[in-house]
Amino acid sequence: MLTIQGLSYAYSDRFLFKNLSFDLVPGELIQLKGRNGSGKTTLIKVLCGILKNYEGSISLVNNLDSEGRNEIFYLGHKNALKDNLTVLENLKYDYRSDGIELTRLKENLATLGLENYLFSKVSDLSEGQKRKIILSCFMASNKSIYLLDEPLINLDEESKKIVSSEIENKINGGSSIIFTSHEKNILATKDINLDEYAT
Amino acid sequence: MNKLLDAIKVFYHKLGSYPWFYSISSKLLPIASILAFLFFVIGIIWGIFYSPSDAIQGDIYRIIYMHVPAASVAQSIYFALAIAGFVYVVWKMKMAGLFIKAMAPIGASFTLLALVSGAIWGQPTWGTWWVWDARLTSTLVLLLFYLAIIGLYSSFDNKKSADQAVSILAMVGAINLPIIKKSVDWWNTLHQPSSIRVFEESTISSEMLFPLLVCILAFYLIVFVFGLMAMRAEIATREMNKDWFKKIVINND
Amino acid sequence: MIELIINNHLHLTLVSILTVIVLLINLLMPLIKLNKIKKSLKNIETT
Amino acid sequence: MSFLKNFFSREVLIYSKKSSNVISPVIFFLICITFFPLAVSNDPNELSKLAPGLIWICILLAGMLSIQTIFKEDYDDGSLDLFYVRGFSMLEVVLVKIFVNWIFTALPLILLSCSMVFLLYFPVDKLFNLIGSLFLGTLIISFFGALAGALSLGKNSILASAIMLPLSLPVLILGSSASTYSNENITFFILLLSALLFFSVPIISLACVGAIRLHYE
Repeated sequence: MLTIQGLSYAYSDRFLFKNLSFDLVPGELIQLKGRNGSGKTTLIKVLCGILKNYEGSISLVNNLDSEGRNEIFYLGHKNALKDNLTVLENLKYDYRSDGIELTRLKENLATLGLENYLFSKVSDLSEGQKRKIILSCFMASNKSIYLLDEPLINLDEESKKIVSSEIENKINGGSSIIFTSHEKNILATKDINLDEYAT
Repeated sequence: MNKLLDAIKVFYHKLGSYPWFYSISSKLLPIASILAFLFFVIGIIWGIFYSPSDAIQGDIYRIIYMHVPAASVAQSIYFALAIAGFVYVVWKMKMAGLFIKAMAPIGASFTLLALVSGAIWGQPTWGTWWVWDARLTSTLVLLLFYLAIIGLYSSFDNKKSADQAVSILAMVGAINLPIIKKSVDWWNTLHQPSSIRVFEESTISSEMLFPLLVCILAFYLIVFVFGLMAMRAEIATREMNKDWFKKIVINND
Repeated sequence: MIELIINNHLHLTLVSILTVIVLLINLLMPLIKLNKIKKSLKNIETT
Repeated sequence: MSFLKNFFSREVLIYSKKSSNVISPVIFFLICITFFPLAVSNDPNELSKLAPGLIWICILLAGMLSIQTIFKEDYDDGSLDLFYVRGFSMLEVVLVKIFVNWIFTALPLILLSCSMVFLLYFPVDKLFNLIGSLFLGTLIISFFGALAGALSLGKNSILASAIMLPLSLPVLILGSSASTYSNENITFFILLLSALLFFSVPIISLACVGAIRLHYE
């Protein structure tokens, strides 16, 4: 359960958005919309704790453990994968996939069609394939809050379907997801258009 | 005449393909390694135990049977790298890029061997382990060129641009090395270290020369064998996900 | 035997030990690398 | 404690896979050293007088190369964002990264400077002092390099070396004078160097954490 009150974020004395308030209830899928530069990515970074100098309050309440931090799964634009390591080595040391045993990760990689790339270097893979490595971490993890920045970008149709169905399972499973995307997503229970909050 | 041309073209095309090279090298390796081992043992034993001892230096000069072959192998590997670099840049043959990557560490280790054995040999004759004379300095620079190639290769992520960069460096290095050698020689005549007599090989007698030639041949054979093995290892790393390599790995062991 | 080597053949033995070390390193590195790859490929096939 | 161990093995794996981070300081150090005999003079007793200073200058310049490799790669590919999301204490991250960077770039140089006994005719009885002061000095230099790298994450790298070199001037002075004394007396300079190290470790690592935070405003 995430409640946000009066959140505003200034970037070099220009307010990206001002007093934004909404609640994130378990089992809810919020789509962030807005034209480029309206602060969608910034909002996601603020919510997950990367950017700290915002005004207003963000509270992670009740069912999250005291730490609260590792209940959030963040999927950013940047892949955070090490190019000169192999896929398996990346998964072993990636902090999005710790606590998940390797067999589940391998299953997800197989469903996304990466089963025979386990030992190849990440630098040899295409952007889409790198994206799939992280998405397999996403599919295998069970956190309560997911903050996804353009999750379906660079993906082929078939993988898009797999990931969307996975998002749906997570929603039904009680976790809540905020994601940014340009195309309309029918599953979204609530839309937030950041242009309304722009100054 | 054009039949000959086709044969060359076929051979050239085959030389470039990894599976063909991998199977040929697995047949070639046993014979070459036995031959290399034989020559090495004969040359070393003949040189160290049976050739006459030098009038001036006694038995110390026997280091020549390891120092000179190592130095000559180090030099020729570098020029082989330069030729492979040229072949890669002009004809884009990926086997040449792989050759550079595989041979560079071998060249570096033999240059290091030549350097250290030269220093050990220099100690009794010159009184100090190291003298900044022309040959040793240019061998040190050669070692740095090898390390530069190894370092440059590993700083690239994708193999193709790594091969490209490394072949350019190998070619440029090969052009510079004689220039460096000449300038170091010229510098050496200026800074003639007065207190140390620069060691010049006196005309070597024939009983000493034959074992030396055998040793040099042995070292070249050894480098050939090591090169084959290094290239096979490099082919394995590059072709790990390809089916032809998996078939080989599965069915033959 | 050892004294014989130490007092007048020290440098020769030093160099030959060094040569053997360099040859061994160059011999073993590719073999280890090749076996590591073969082993990793094999356990992909078996899982 | 398990985070530190896990993070340490992650860093070691990343560094070991990219051998150019290890090789370039080595090449740079050796080339710097060979410049002096070629340019100045190759007379043994003159070189042995210059040796301590030369070694320290080359170690300092070689330390400059590794400034970029400490934080830049993780900043560019987004791993730093993950550390913030997972709430790791950046102090631990910074300390581990600097230490691993020291192991892979500075330690080979210290071993290499033992060979200066031959190349630069460095007097053997002073070797122990040299190695001791190098251990302390390179650690301090790595910390200053990390701070310079953290401050100039996005910017060009000339700025970073312009930050790091003035900071490590005292290290150069203390280090080179420490290694001119023979082994028996652990001199005043080595004590000063270790004092500087214990002084700079906490302060510089906190400054690094702040500097990285700067890039997340």
